[in-house]
Amino acid sequence: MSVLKAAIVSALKEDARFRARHYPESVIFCVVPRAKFVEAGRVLKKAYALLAAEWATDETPYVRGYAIYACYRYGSEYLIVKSDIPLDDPVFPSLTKHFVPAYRFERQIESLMGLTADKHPDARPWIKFEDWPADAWPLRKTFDASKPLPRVQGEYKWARAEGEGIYEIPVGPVHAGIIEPGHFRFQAVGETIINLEERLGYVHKGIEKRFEALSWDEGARLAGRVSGDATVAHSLTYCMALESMTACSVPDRANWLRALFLERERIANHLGDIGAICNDVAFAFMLYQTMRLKEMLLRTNLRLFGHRFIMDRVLPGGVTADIDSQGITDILGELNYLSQEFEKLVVIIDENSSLEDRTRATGILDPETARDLGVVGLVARASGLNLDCRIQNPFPPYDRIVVNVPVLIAGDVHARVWVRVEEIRESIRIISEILTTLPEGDITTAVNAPWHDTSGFAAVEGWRGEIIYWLQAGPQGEINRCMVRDPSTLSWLGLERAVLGNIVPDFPVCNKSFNQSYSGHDL
Amino acid sequence: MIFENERQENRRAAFLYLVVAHVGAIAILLSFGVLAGFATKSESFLGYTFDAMRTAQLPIEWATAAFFLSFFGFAAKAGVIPLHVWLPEAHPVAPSNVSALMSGVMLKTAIYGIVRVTFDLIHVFPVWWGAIVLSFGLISAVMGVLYALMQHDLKRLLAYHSVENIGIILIGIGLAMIFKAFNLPLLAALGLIAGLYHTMNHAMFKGLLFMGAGAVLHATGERNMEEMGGLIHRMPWTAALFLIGCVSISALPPFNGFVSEWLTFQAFLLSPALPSPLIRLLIPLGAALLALTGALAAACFVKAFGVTFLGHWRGHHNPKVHEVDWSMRIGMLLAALTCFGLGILPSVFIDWMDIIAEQLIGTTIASSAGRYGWMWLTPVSYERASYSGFIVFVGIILVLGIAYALLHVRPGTIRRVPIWDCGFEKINQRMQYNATSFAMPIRRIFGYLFSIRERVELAPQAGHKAFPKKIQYHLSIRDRVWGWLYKPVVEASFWMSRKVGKLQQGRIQAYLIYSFITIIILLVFLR
Amino acid sequence: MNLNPYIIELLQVLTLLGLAPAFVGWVRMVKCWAQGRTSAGLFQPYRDLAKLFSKEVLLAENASWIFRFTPYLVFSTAVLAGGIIPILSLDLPLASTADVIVIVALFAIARFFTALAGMDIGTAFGGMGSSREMMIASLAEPAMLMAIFTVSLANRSTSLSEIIQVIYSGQSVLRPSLAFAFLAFILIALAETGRVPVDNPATHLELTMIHEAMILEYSGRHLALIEWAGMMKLFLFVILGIAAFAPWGIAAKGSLLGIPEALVYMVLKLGAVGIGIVLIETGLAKMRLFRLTEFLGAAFLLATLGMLSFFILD
Amino acid sequence: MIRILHQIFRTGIVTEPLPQEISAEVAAIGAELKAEIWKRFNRSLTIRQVDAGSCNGCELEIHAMNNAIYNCEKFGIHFTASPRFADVLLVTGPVTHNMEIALKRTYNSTPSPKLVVAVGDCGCNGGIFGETYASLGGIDKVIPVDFVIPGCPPTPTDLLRGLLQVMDKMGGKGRR
Repeated sequence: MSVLKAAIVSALKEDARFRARHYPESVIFCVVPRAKFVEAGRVLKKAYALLAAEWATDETPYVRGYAIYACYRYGSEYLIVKSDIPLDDPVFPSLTKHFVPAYRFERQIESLMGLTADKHPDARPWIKFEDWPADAWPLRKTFDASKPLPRVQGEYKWARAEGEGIYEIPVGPVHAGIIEPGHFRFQAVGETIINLEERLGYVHKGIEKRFEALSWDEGARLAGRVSGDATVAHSLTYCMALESMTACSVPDRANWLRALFLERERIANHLGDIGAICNDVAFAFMLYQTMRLKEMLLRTNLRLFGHRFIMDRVLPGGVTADIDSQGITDILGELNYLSQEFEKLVVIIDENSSLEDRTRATGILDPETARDLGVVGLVARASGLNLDCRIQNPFPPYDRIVVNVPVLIAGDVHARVWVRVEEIRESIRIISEILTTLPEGDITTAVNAPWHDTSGFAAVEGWRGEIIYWLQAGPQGEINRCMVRDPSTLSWLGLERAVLGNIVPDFPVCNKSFNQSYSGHDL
Repeated sequence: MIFENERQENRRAAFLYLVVAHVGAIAILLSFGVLAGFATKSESFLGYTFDAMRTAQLPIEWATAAFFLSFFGFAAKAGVIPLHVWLPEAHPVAPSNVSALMSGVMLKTAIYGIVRVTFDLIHVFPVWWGAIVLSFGLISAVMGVLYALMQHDLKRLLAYHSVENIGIILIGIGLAMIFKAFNLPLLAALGLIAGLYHTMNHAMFKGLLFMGAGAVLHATGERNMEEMGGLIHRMPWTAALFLIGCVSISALPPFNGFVSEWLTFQAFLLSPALPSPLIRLLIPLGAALLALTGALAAACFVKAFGVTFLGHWRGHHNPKVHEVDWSMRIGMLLAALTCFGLGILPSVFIDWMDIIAEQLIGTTIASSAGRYGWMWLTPVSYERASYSGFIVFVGIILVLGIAYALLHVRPGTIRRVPIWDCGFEKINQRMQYNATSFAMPIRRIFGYLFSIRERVELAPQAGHKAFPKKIQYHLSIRDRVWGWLYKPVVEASFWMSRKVGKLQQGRIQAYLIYSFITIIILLVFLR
Repeated sequence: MNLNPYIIELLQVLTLLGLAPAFVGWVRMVKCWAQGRTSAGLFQPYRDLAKLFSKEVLLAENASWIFRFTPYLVFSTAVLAGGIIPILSLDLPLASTADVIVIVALFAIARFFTALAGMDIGTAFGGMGSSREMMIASLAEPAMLMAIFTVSLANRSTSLSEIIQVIYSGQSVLRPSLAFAFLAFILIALAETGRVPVDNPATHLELTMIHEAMILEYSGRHLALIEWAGMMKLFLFVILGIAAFAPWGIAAKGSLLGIPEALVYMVLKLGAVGIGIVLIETGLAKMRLFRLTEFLGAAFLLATLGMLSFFILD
Repeated sequence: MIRILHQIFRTGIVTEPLPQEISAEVAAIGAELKAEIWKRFNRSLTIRQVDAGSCNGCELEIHAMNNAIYNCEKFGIHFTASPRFADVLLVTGPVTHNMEIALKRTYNSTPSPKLVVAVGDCGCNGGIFGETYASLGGIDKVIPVDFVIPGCPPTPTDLLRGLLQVMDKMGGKGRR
């Protein structure tokens, strides 16, 4: 029996009911009474589990009221705890005391689903801005999403530093570069950052609500646009969650192609990031070099798979782009060139002391804080946390590929650059492996509509980190709820901590080294 | 000084001022005593007249004693570091017109005293006196401006700038002393004129600035710059005139501060001829520190003007601010005009001042300085260096006018819009730079000269420091001189008085023993 | 009356106004090549300026006269400095108006007012830029003066024309102090003109900007004037360095015919300096803000060392 | 440094000429621009990019437009930090409810003459995000749009071509 399940069973005894109709079956699903929700969290915390996601559903179509879910992760195990919440008392107990990342999850649940987090220390809405009507809870079934929202008067209470010489820097939402919108509020004295408070939600497009109005197939397209730079990973996760619900067995070739797309996306983004980080410290030479290599990859994508970001090429049941032997030769040749060029650039990065001076000891997220905040993906791996779904929760074809992810302990910008460097090397190797062992066969298969009241879960390692989708089918087999958890949701928290004590002009490079998605967070 | 004596700090400042003034006065009197004593040899005492003292033939030890006593005394009055502590305490609490007067006249009497004692009464002295004066000048200049940068009380800031300016004046005088001791009268005259010119400049622009500060204080009831801002819109006259003061004191052409700084630099640059190796080390260092002072002063006055007059109102309360009345404006206007006049017509004023140089050193520089007419200032020769504040001024105005005219041939539209705020509409007064923040980079660079304590306290919100509800920031900056020099003295005197208190046991025997011991000691040493 | 000097003076100012954008265009061009791409050409800065002059001016609601006055002042100080620094010829009627100290002070006025303009609107960015600029200036300006002093001491004058004349007449010898001063000058020139590794003229990040943070609120002709003045400042610093350390080729006094030759020399030197700037900017990342202390401190130390070695060795 | 120089010379100039075939035609929404003043904008176009709610796919391609291969700088197009410096607002969308005010303020902070170019399918009509409580749809719902460059996301070639057509429409004929 798995560690987490054992912990739950021994602590909650009969209160925990393990339920079927949740897929894949490797993910443990248990229902506990609302009063025991926090107790379950406490027990799991003692078992060293991390909170991966927390969300709420409106299950009124099933005449069940609301429900609160928490997904925990420990090693290769996922465990989801659910508690039902009656319609007339929309309150759930807060996990914030035990799990820091619950802080924002719960504010978001409160803002968008209208369930009150009991004992949550911060009642301010999240994503829902102060000018929304207080009773606008878009994720509730009773909410009419097609009408624009009216604006009301309201005020957001910022954390405020007091003392002599404190001033505030409001940055954004319209940032100076070509970046997504978000607001950062610094409390600073001169150049020293005393506190940073993020205020996101500017690109809230109502994606989770939008899913409920779309068919399952259209959902894959929307998932591909949750965060454009991770389009493959998002649509892949969506598809995997859906496929697990419908017991669809994806052809093996499709799995391998999906991995190919995923790794190409990873290389392209990491290349861009390395260049952009260097550019933020005015080492523009590197930006143009890495962007040249990135462009090469994107053009090959366009030529072979029909889209520069391979958008909409991963659909439920398989993929829609195949590769022939010529294409394989092309990619292998390209990788060879890429690898050579990249290694030359790595040497330059490594030897440039002025660059190293800027990146070392800048924006440190120490391992302890990183674990507390539950950051994921490359941010976690730069801070000593060995988290990677490709290894810990290997979905096909990673169960047949050896993945060596780099883990560094320093947690500074330099470490985050270096994790990217190592990941590019590793991805180049993985792609070669994929292309040499690519099995023959179909690339797509039919997907049935899911049964009503089933739910599916998938976690995929995108280039930023673990992406989680959780799907629930409605009574008519439609999408009742689609929970999207981009890695940004967790890792944004890390940025607030990492910049403390740094100076204001170092913030951009810290931010770029995290490079979290605003769109993926705001949804 | 004890004008608004209901407040504790006023009384403390007044007390401090009294102590320093008294100690200084005693030192000066002692110095005059030495001088007069040697002048007349007690049999035909002529009194404490300068004529008498001038004739004194002092042995070098006594001359040194007399010089340093008077230098100490006058330095205490002028606020030379480390005797400056009373100055920033006294100025802010004094009424502004008194402050203006204090910096205009009282500090200048001290300079007069130093010049008088050195050049006139003693008139023959070794090089190292000059080096000492120069060193004190340099320390005062740099430390003064650095301390000023840390202030956010407008009048305190100006008071620390007096320390800086006294330093600059002493640099000129010190140079003059060095040159005189090396028997280079022309250069000595240049140094002296530079110092005296700066004395005059300082009286003008510091008077102007104190009047401006007074006007601001009058209008807003605030001395703390962190509570001000945007006054340029409500006090346009004061702002413009205060700006002239700022530009002048920051040594920017075409105003007067630049002229004296330029002359001092020229004096520095003419010193490679000096034969002493020590001086050869001191001179480049001195030039470097003077340059640093000028640049820091500019930073300080960008801060002072920028925080006080520009941006938005920062204060919590919102007083009805209005422009000051005409009498105050005229006062400032006159000072500003003088600053301007001193800036663009230096050769005219130097001509007037030359009599001092002639009397004290025996040479004038006016003939060379004004050789090419009133527009040009050529302290030594045309080839070495020349400056025309007038042409610089006219040139700037001319180009500015032409550019303006050319650009306004076509009617261009100007649209008033909200501040660009990154699209975030809820901007408040906290979202602008303030004085403490402005000085922070410099505070960090020169932090080792101060004792700075910074502390951040977080009141956690979710039981985790990631989500602070309240953050409290504390910053304290202390004058190190206080800790190094005065605190030990204060503590020692307290210790002494406690000990002495113990001696006072009220028993007659004890007192008899004390007097007995005293008499024995006196007998032993004074046989 | 000999009109030649006045013609030369006029030529100088026109050269400054005309060539400064081209020099910036050249630097950008070389930089583009170093980044593996084609450039917009030498004349792109002219196009940008021309466009800005025809655009509407937006003023923040609380902008005071200082904000509007500053662009003109900054522009005119740059032009005036151009009339004093020998660009083409030594025959300048304005040359004796101001010596190097005054030129440094002229740049200081421009900076003083730019910093004030940055604080005028009352945004966090403007003040931040002003604070950083004044911090850098307070370290760079003394170093600049010291470097200049060393040159003046070596040539016994603070007037640039005189310095060049002394160098021309062969009285000047190569001294170790001049080497120190030259090194210091390079560091300072990078700082004063806002180039990498001190500031990044191409950055888009308002939190890291120094010079641009102060002028974020400018638009239209105001912005054009400030940009143009910035280009002239870069140009003048290069010319100043050339005049103080390598003036060869400049037209001597009384020679109108030497001007074309001087122009050719100047263009060649500028071309070389442009390449040098690009090499530095390509090879280095921008320094962390408080590393600048060490950078400028090194410049200050070098310059003081230069002056010290002059006093001690010569 | 030697390595950097070596890399520079090995790389050479990689900028490519813009392909002549037009895959996406820029659609003009506003009136024809014939004013004399626009001629000055030929070969000098300063762009302020505003993300009004995109998925960041369009941003990636706008970034790519800056790379050495497309090199929009060659045409005098460059991106700027402050809308005060800008001639063109390059807006990606859909406009979200939360970004509406910020977008309007940016528009208001841009000196005229100015143009608004909407980028991407979402910028044209809201795309897959549609018009909901949170997404207001196309950019023209909030500020007047002069041109749109469709695509999901439009490729850098489309973007560049679109911007060059915008320059053409504004007046003089520039060199390609």
